[in-house]
Amino acid sequence: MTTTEPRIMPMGMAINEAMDVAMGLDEKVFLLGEDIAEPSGGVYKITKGLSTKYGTQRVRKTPISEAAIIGAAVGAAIAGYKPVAEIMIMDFIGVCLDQITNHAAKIRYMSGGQTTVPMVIRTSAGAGRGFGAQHSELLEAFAVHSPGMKVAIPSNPADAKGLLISSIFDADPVLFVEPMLMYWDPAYAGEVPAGDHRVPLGKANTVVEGKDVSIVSYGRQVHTCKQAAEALAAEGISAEVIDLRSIVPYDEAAVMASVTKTKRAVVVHEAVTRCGFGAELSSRIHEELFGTLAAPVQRVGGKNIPIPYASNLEKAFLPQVDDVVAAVKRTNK
Amino acid sequence: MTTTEPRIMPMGMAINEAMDVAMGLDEKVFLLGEDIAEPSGGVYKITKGLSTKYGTQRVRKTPISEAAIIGAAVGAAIAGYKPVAEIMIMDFIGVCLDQITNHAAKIRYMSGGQTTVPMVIRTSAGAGRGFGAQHSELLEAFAVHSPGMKVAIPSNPADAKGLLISSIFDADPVLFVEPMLMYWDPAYAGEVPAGDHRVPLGKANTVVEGKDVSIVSYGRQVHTCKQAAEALAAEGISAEVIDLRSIVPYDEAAVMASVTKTKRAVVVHEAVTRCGFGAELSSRIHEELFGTLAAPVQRVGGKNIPIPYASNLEKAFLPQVDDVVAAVKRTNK
Amino acid sequence: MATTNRPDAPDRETLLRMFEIQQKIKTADERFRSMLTSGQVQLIYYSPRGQECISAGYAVHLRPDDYVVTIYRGLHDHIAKGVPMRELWAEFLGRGTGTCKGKGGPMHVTHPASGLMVTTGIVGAGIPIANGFGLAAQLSGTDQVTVVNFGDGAANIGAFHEGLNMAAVWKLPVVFVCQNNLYGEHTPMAMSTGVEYISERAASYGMPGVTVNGNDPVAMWKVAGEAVARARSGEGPTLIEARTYRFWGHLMGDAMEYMPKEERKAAMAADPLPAFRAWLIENGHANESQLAEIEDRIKALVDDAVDFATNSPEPPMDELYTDVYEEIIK
Amino acid sequence: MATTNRPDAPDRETLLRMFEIQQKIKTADERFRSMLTSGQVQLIYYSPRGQECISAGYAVHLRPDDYVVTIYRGLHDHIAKGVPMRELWAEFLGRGTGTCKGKGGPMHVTHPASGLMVTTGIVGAGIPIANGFGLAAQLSGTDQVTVVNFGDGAANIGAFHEGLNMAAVWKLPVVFVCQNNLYGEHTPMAMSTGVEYISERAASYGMPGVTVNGNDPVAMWKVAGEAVARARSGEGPTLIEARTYRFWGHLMGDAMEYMPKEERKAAMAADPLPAFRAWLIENGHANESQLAEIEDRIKALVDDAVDFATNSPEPPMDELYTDVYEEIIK
Ligand SMILES: Cc1ncc(C[n+]2csc(CCOP(=O)(O)OP(=O)(O)O)c2C)c(N)n1
Ligand SMILES: Cc1ncc(C[n+]2csc(CCOP(=O)(O)OP(=O)(O)O)c2C)c(N)n1
Ligand SMILES: [Mg+2]
Ligand SMILES: [Mg+2]
Repeated sequence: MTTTEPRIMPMGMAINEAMDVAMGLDEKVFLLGEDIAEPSGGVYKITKGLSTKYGTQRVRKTPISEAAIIGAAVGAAIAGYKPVAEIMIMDFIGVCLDQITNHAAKIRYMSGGQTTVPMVIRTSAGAGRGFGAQHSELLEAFAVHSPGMKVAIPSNPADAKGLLISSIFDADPVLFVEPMLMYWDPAYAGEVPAGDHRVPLGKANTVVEGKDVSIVSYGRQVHTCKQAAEALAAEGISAEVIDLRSIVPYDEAAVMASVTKTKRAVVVHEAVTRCGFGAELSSRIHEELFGTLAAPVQRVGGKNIPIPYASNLEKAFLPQVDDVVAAVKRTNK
Repeated sequence: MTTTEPRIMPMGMAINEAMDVAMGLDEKVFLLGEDIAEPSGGVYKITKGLSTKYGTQRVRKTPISEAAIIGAAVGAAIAGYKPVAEIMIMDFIGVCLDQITNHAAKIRYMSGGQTTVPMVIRTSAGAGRGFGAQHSELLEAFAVHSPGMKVAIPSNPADAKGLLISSIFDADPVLFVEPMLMYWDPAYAGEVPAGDHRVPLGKANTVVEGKDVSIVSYGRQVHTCKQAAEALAAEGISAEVIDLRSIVPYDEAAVMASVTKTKRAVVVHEAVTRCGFGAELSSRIHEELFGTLAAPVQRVGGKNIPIPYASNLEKAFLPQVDDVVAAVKRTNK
Repeated sequence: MATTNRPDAPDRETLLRMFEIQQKIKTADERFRSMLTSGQVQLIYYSPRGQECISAGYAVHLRPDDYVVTIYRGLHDHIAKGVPMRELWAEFLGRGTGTCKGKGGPMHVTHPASGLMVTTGIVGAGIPIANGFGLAAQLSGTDQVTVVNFGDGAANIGAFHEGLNMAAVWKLPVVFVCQNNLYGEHTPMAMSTGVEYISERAASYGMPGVTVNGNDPVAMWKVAGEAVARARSGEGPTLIEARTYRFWGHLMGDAMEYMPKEERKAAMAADPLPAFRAWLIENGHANESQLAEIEDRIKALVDDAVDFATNSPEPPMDELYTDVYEEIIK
Repeated sequence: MATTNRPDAPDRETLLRMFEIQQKIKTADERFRSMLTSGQVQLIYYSPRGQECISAGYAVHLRPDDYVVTIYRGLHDHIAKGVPMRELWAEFLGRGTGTCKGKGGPMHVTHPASGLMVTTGIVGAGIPIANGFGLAAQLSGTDQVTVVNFGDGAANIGAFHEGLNMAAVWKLPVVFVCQNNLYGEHTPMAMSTGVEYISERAASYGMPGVTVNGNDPVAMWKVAGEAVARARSGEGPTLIEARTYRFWGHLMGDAMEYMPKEERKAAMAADPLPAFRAWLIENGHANESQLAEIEDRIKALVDDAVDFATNSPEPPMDELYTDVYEEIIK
């Protein structure tokens, strides 16, 4: 056995590697999206090199036609391919939501299982970059509310790779949300297993163990929660932090086991709080564990406003470490 | 004072009357949508007669171009008009959601309040008609999750009229959801005040008073809840039924007051349960009244599936009286 | 245009196949309407009556492994592509024996075994999806062709534009068949469309476009044949605008106040199917008894399908949660 | 086309106004880029440098009460329509003194007082909204004109198609200005668009369409003048394709690997603004010192705006929940 250097890389590279691995494993995997081919390799460089390696038939630049992009992926998926369609920024799904919710999501059911739509929609998302109200939203709730869609949101490079490969080979359409701020920031880099590394959908990861409160999150906010857990530890509160990794399906058993143990829960995400996935999760926890809970489940999410441009307001929109700490304390009153 | 016959009419006629009144009151009100002009007066006859009365400039038939319909309404609203745009069936909002969530909803905020978008999007919705997966959905949660949008859903003809006139004259964009099964069914007909009858947004209506449990709903399901309340009364359970009438804004004070009294709550709607507005409501009630509640809030909603065509399955998708009764009983265990 | 030497007119066998397809559509349609009128069944029904020539005209050029995508007004396309009559009827009636186990219904008929891949209820949405089938064929290097059907009204929605442009840029093997029946629901085409012929829009994408009398079986056959051959040989997509008429308005129960009475009367008087029948006999392609034999056979086929469907049970309740995902997620 | 007797060339005053607008755009753009490069400010910035002629060419035909809609790459349109420099800079820098109190940012600059109604970050989305302004003018019986700007890439999205068709069918007073800079983000137009000239697409809607050299101020002025006059006189919309080039790629920081070096070099060498300046002098419309005076005045204007913006505070925190609805709803 040879020892190798740990493979530390940013999330953007891990996502690139996931597509590379999947394309190498299965000829039916192909990519389509705006600007994804060389020379640029995508506006965020996530598909860098892939069109050179696999050709422009399998790494296809498209017109700015999101409905046509998703539609082409739907048709090709039914015909036996495993398309990975990119919607450059999540806020743009409004122009193609029909193809996602009425078609990708429903076709298996409407056909009585005769046709399936094994495709992935990759999209980048997130505030904190000064992009304003139309380039910053997390809209995973739209897909969560659309039966037939699966939804994954990684919080670290290894999961990004493992979840994306699993999503590509999943039999159902998956909305794969990539927290844009994590793409190339070395602060979010991490070790990534080589080769065909898979992380199953629906399997949560307990990133911090604790006994006093369960903080349930996904995506970039997992880091906010970890920092909150550290701050709380300094005050003698032991928080458990659960990274859901995928929210449809989500690991309900892991959540309920943790909350059964801690009797307190806080759910955290970046999306607007009102009718976000946190509402669903909070409801489920109350429904299952009402008698066990020592306090109501607290939600921490984006404010119920369009995302402001000015950086002070944008920051106030986003869930902060202090907000999570405060929410935990509300469960301890 | 002369006595007059009570004005009993179906909801479709009340909605027609609302537009008639609003157009009569204010020249800036105009309608646009597919097939809404004479001779047909809309595929569901909701705009019958209006183009004859107000002309085809103010009652405008459009191409099948939902994004262009909503966009035109947005621009005209900013320019000082009060457009009422029709999206024939709610499931079609996927083709124009960008105009709703990224534009109608956000423009007031993005402009720092300089431009406002006082428009209404009327749309018909609901399962139970054998229309299948793409013509039956309630998707109000998309708008609830989009700050800047208001959302109203009437449960009876008088409210339909009163809420619609209020929505048309509201300063903000309102998604106005019309339960299609109630349009012309005499079973849902009711008395409707003449003239400029308004029902404010954000003011709930307690349709059945009770003391043992609060059933909170809106739209056609209010009737399901009333029937459930009757069935429960027969078993000695006194249920209060609250009709929210609008869900953004919603009458949180009324909900909390009722649940404070009854200590038990069930929230009911037709939309898919997962990440529906019921999740938000359930979370809010737990957050506010955890210590008061005798049992966890129960949700009754559409099943988490695309809407099936076969009538036995379609019926199983929909919340039934029995489901509400069972949910109430779960709060009494 | 396609370079192969293509015959100028369909041979006798093809003509009879076209007749048979049209007759099947007519017979099935009439039965649906009579059962609806008599209250034997209740369903939302978009009659394709008047448009049969179009489906027959393209379908005879297709192989079973070619793909068809269509819309809510799709019965003629379903039948033309060979969806079995029994399962088709059962699906329309929401029975567990339907093509989609009754879960899809008439607006979502799917039968991959016969190449009927998607029926959508969303105007225009099938167009981008058809590109996906075309792309799959192109990537696989097969010569499968995809035909996607839609109405004149659909030519004004964004998906039409995006889909045709993408197909042209990628030279996809797709035939876009705009079944122009002059109305979108209750609105005449001229009130909603900035151009007189939908086929003119093909130029916006650098794609050939052609308008054809969709009620003329031979003309339709010819135009469709050229487009299918173009697609099959890798030369790219074509937009066909087939002009026709819907005899029964938008959907059953439509009062049709918005259709001038004279216009409808004239269209029904020029019913293309009896005309085609007479033409076949006049031109010696078939005699009366041969056609009568086909008609009888089809009547029996539809009788059998109605029987099968009406005697089939609703889907079992445990179908509620299956087919949402591969695994059950509640 | 418009029936009024229109002059063939702009008069001296108009030429100088155009020069002034272009110079403002250039000066503001250069300052943004230098402040970004030096790290004085951090923001996402889409330079319009190279495209100034287009905005100047249509803006001089507009009244303050005419409407303009534009996109993320909108600085040139904002300035041309007369958005005040101070508030514009403050908005770009996210300050409370900005046009939108810093809540919108560069992608959403709005200033109704000068007729800059909507800036959108969603490709194509401004087109249907512009129709709404046109419709308002039509309904009110005013002769206000709406100009909506978008790129070549936007011509492939559904909203373009739906919007142009609706404008044509309703004869709306809207001028559609496609600023064709040959790229959509990193993709050359030819790779994404089935037609060589975007203006050809006008025929799909029965609308006049014209391609113009967007770098030629007089040509642009002429074409825009005709389109604005058509709109103003109730004759309906026009599609103008103005060919141009983005000197700085899609956004600041763009490595521009996808733009052939020679192509960009040639475009920058043919920079339309110095060429226009020289032309003005050669043709006796102005002398060197007059133009230098304008340039100095503009430099001072931009200096002042930078000063104002950088010294302005961020918006107060209580702006967080205002302007979501008329009333506060948390
Ligand atoms: C996106 C969308 N908008 C509106 C509708 C409602 N609708 C159903 S059919 C139809 C008319 C379509 O007309 P056309 O494309 O000409 O097809 P036809 O029905 O005439 O065959 C409309 C508006 C829909 N199904 N989808
Ligand atoms: C619907 C949508 N899709 C994708 C994007 C991302 N995007 C922003 S600008 C742009 C390119 C637009 O090109 P073009 O229309 O030519 O305008 P230009 O930037 O060249 O001025 C793209 C793809 C977006 N903003 N909106
Ligand atoms: Mg039609
Ligand atoms: Mg461009």
